[in-house]
Amino acid sequence: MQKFSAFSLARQAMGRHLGWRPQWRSVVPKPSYDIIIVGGGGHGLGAAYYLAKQHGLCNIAVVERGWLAGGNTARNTTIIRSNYLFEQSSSYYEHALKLWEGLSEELNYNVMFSQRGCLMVAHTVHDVQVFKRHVYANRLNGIDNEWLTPEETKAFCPPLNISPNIRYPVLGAALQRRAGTARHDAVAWGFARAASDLGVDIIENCEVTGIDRDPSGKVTGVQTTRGPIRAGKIGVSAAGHSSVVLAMAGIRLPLQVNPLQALVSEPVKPAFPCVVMSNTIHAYISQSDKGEMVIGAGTDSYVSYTQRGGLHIPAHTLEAICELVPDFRRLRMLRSWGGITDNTPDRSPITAKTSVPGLYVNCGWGTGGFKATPGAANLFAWTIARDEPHPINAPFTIERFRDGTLIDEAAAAAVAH
Amino acid sequence: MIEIAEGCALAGLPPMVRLVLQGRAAALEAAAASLGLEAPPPMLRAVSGAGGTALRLGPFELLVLPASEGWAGLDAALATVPHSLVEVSDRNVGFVLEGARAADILAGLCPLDFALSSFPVGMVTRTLLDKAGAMIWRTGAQAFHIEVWRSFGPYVEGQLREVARGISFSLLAV
Amino acid sequence: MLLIDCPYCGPRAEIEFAYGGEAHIARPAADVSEEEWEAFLYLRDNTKGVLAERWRHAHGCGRFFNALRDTRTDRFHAFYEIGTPRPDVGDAA
Amino acid sequence: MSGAFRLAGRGRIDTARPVVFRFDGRMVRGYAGDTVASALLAEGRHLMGRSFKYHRPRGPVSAGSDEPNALVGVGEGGRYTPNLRATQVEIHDGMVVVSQNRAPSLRFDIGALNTLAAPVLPAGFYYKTFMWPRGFWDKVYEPLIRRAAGLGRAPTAPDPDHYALHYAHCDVLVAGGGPAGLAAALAAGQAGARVILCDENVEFGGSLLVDTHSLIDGLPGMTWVARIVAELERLPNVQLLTRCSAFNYGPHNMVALNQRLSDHLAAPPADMPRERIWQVRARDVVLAAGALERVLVFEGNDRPGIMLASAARTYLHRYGVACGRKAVVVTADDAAYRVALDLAEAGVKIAAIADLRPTPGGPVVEAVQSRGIAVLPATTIQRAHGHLRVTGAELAPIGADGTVGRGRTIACDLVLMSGGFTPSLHLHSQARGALRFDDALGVYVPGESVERVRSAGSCRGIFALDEVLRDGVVAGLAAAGGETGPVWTVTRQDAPGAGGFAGALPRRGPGHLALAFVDFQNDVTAKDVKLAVREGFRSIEHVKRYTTTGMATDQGKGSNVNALAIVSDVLGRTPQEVGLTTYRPPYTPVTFGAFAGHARGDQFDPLRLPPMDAWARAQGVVFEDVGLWRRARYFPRAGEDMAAAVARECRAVRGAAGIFDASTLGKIEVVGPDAAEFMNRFYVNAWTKLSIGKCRYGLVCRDSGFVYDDGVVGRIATDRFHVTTTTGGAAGVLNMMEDYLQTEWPDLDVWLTSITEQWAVIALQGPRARDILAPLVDGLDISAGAMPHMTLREGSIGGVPMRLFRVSFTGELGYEINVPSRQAQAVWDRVWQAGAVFGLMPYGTEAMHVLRAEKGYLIVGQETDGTMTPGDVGCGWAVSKVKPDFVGKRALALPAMNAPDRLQMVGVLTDDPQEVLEEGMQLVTAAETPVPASAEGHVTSSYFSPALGRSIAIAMVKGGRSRMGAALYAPRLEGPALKVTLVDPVFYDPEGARLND
Repeated sequence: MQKFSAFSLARQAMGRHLGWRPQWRSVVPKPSYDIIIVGGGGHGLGAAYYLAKQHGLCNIAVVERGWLAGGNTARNTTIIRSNYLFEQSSSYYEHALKLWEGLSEELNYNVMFSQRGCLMVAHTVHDVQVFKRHVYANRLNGIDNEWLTPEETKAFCPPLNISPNIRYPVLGAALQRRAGTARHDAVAWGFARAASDLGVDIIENCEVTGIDRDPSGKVTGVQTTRGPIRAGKIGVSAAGHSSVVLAMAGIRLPLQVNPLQALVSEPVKPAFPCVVMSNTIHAYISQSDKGEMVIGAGTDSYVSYTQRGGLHIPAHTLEAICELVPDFRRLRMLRSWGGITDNTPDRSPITAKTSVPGLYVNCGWGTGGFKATPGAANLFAWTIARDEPHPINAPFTIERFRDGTLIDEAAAAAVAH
Repeated sequence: MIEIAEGCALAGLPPMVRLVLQGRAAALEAAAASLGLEAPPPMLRAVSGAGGTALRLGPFELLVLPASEGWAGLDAALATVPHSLVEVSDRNVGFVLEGARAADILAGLCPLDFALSSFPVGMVTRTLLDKAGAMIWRTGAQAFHIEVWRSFGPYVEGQLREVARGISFSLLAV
Repeated sequence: MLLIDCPYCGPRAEIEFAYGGEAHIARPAADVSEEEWEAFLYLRDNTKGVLAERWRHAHGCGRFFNALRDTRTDRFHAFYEIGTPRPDVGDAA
Repeated sequence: MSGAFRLAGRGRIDTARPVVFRFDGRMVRGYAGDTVASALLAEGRHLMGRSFKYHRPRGPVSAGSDEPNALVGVGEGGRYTPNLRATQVEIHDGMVVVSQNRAPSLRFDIGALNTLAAPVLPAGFYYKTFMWPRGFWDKVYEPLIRRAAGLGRAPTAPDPDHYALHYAHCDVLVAGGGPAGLAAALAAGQAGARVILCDENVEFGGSLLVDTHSLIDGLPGMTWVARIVAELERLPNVQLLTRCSAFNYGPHNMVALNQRLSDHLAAPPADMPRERIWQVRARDVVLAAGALERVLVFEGNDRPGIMLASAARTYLHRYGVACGRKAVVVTADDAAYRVALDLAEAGVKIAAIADLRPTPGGPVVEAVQSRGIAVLPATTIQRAHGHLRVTGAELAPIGADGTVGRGRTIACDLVLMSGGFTPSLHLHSQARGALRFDDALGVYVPGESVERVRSAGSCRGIFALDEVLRDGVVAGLAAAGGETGPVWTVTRQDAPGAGGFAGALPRRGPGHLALAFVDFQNDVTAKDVKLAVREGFRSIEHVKRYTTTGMATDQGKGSNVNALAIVSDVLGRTPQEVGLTTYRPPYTPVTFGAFAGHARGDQFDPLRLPPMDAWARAQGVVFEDVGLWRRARYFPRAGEDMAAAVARECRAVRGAAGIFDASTLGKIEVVGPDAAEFMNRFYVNAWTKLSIGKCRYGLVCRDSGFVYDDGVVGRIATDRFHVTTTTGGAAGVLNMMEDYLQTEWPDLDVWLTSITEQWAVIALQGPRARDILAPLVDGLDISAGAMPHMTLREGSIGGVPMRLFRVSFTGELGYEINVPSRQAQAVWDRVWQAGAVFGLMPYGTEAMHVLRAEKGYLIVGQETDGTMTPGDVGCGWAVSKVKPDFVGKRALALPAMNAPDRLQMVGVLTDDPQEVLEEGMQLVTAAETPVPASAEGHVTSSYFSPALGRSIAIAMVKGGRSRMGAALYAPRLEGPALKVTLVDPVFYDPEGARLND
């Protein structure tokens, strides 16, 4: 692997940058692999990397129907945090956050993980109760999270409007200082480059059309638009297309896909120092390295694979942004887009074995998959390599919907009185 | 009436008796008869008879505005038919919006097509006025009877005024 | 914003409606197996293609109804009342 | 005439109306109708901005919304707006304009040093460095990168303007008011369709605004436009919108337009919205978006003074501005020849026309040659000279084998380039229309779409004016369902340009140090694109992301096709194989505030006020938001803080009586012969045996088995129940009831009506409640014997109809007086007056919470979090064991739902009675618990109880009910953990004697 550094950049500059080689090998699929990962997003590429790096399993292919990281990896708002309420969730996301903290060095690829801090703003007495519970629960779990008064909130993020006379005044905020953002593409490319270097074959424009199984039911390979490929194990990390792929093995999942939209403003000079989330008024905002305000909108209500939704959804988000940060009212939407989120009924993911031997699935990340990327990849690799889950992802089974052991983060934040 | 835009006035409606009648066809027919109507109004239409006005808001639902304070006659007419009759006189507050720009103002808050050909006089429906559920009943080419739940009244009035404020600054001919 | 043709009120903007998820999922009796209960409550086809789904005209007539929509294009192919069978529209895109 | 480069008698500006504005502090004179760019160009000034990465000096390359370079900040204070295109900003008196992304000044920008470092800053350099030493990224590198990035500064004051929204409906929406759009709109309008025609420009006409050559029906272009616009204005079924961009094509033909109303006015009327978003639902859409001229990619192509040929033509004919004195034209298309002729006729010297094509020919070429202008076939531009302004162009011959020979430099102050025209496919692509590569034209054109949309004119690759007009009519008729449309005759039109060029121009030598820009604003060069491909980024989407080409504020309008051509060239694949990146809305940037529209300030969300809100406000109440409702939280007296006020309110309720506005509770009337059966199926409780006039606490689960809502239910009649829900759960419960009723149990004869706002609820609670109320109710015996706890009576109070519930959420003797909302305040006043002698006090939600916690009553949403069963919260008793089914029954039978270590609701007492736990605190087994640790449970409610004179708390604890008396610890954020003891959650009057008093 060509080492990336300021030195190598300078040396290549003298060679007019003609010496750079492809960051990952372009390959023709082999007839057979030990493991096939379906889905070349951050999670899938990362799983391949960790299988090779930590489990010594290098005879692996990652197959991707389009271009690498062209799905939700390319379409999210890059927020990274681990301050989830339930211990199972926060352990999972904290596992990811710790990996994020060393990822650039690990991959020799600057993923621009920026620990700018994430404020979860409270607007009601109920919000305060819920977020304080988060603070206490996270602290017990060894995860940083602290409570800020409105004035402290304003000091941490000066553009916020904390006037007590607005429709939803800011009553305080929970702050996770280690939270932040990263460059989404870089994560996937970094994993792809490092995995490729360890011998993983990365195959783009290769859509899985069938899953082959032997008479005992065990998987034996996949059919693809580039021909059949044999494999002893198949790990599906296909995000919005998880249901489609798993259906090929006769498995129905507790999933519903919804469009999720996001947008950026035109770039401006640094004006917003952290990530701010408001669940009550549905606003999520941070500023990218380029200077764009990156804003997450809500999900459209219906099942759709179109990667677009209604304009009223981002419009509603911008109403909230304009109230929370009134100085930004004259900023302009530059670009908006939609992704396909795969949502479970309890809004927690599945990283698990399936009922089909040799078939594993990592899905159901809904609107929160990016932050988990290295953690999910790492634990999915463990699950595939050992044919059993790591203790951290052990609760995130498919079976929890049968036995009722849900991990319901969404309901935990619900409002009622 | 308060003029909220040039040629457009808004006023709150006085209290009135409002009844929600729900039931299958027989109940709606019995109610219609007691109001002096030949039949229940078709979907999304309001029809008045001697006993009051029936507004067909759903396939199994009428909003009844009796002509008089009491509704014993209606009760009696429905006695043998399964139904639900519930008084909601105070649940709603009503507005009347009138004038050349009335439809344009509503179109600032509501995704319905208020062209007379699409939303004729006598049509009534529940819909949204921005973030508030509302019932809109066209009582004239340039007149609308609007109802919202009581607590949404100030909000809806505020939104109508806000839209009216800017409505004259462009042509909205179509 | 989708345009949804309520069988009772005609075409209306999506914001008047509440989504109701996949249609034709019958609620089983309380003595079914855990597997059947899980299937009813949580497992979904999540169809990429023509999906039968439920909508409620929440800010309109209030009625639930079914629709066939192609989730690849968001194009609707049919609207029909609850309790009536799914119309056959093939796998039209 | 002001401006040395202004040409008298030309342009569509109003020279009778001079306008003065400021640019970077300096006064600039222009005329009404000028843009910032045209006014500055009239002064001979091209330098207007700095690029994103290298801070290169830049001038306008276009004259419209596709401008990547000339971005400026406009306005002051709350009206300051960054990143506006100088080519679109209409000037008015007093306007303040500043250049961006430069320090200290536009002419001398220290950031331009980045250009020197360009060799080590290729595409994606930041992925490869800034990783050492670890920790420097956050603190050193990233802040530096961020400061260098961004364009204009962000606004720092709230925007005083307001914005509007309008929903519109039409048969035919025509997007684009050039010749094709005008023709389509007229054809559709005359066919009787409801038509909306919009155009982003100040006036209709499109390319005809600058075409002074062609004649339509013998009329010059603009005369024809005026005639057509007048005809359209006469049609009552046609809506015309200028300064209005179609920017978003949503599902089912919902197209959003952004209309700019006030920015061009020096003193707009106070009530005029700045912008209005039109949400147009169109049965059919005609896209007449036109085509954009392509830039050419050569060394130094970004120097100020280098622009699109069509832009120079626009500045000449719309603004009467010559963009230079001496121009060199570089083209691969015939259109630039007409521009050269127009400029020459206006007195601009055309030094040479370099044509990339080997054998340019045709009437317009001959016309140029006959004017004595040098036409150099098979000639490229090797590089442009100059720094803050182009000073010369090195033109070089292209040999038959494609190699470039030695060239010569021609001095000039203007270089015009034309790579041919790219159809604007943005809206078609947003409509999920397929794109098809047209080999003959060398560009993508629209294919099929699932929407009812058709393109007309140059946006689908039709360029000859007569064909464009015919195409517009055909599209308009097809959209409107019309049969015959207008016919026009075009004379003197130029033949559509043949040729065109995409990609990097041929050059002599490798040009390793040459900077030839593909994406101007983001400083992406041809080399960057090639580097990306070399590094394995073979998908066009990867190239876009790795190099950031096409991601600037012009969204690649000028750059995408060139990037595509370079990638296709390097990979040896056809453009069709490479494909295009996705077009993402909006077409041009749209103001956040415009999306927010009317939802602003107090009107952002409905504020629902309960019936006694005004009374409470007069008492100096402190409110809290609960959902959309504003509720009274507590009523402080002078000098009281919340704790003191709440303690006083609680003591009043326990000692005398309190009055509380409980109207926000959800209420549903369940009526019909099958009402009881419905209740049985929906609630976990049994209802059949509840007799008329009795009440029962009801609990709702979802079919997942988890508690969803609760409330008291009263039976008014055999077939009529008065159901209450929580405030926040009202809408959800009704929706869930309708869901089961309509889709699972449609056979039941029962109907649901929301009566939340029909009935106001006055809660009167406390030992003196009956004493206060008894004299007020009309002929109703409310004595303990006649009306015991959990009963209801219909009657009247002072003549006002009433449903009186004897229920209690405080543990005291209590009533909830339901009266019609409109008369609630009058009833409240009577109760208030009657209560004065008994010490009646108003109380708010905070005291209500304390009082109910003293009694161990749960609040759904506080004790429960969506994962609690009835048993978990101590309500297992409510769940019917005999009903064959109810919502939640099957799930409640799952083993996990009955596990002994589930979280269970318990009471918690601190060792120190004065110590009040914080809600949300976690509970653990040891005083010193190293993290990370698992919790045994958590505190859900915690208060100081005035009745008990000590703190109390409710918690959810694993297996809590079997751990009564056990000690646990609540770790604090600072300091040692607090020891607590688990107790029964009913702290006060456990026998319920006071309730039944």
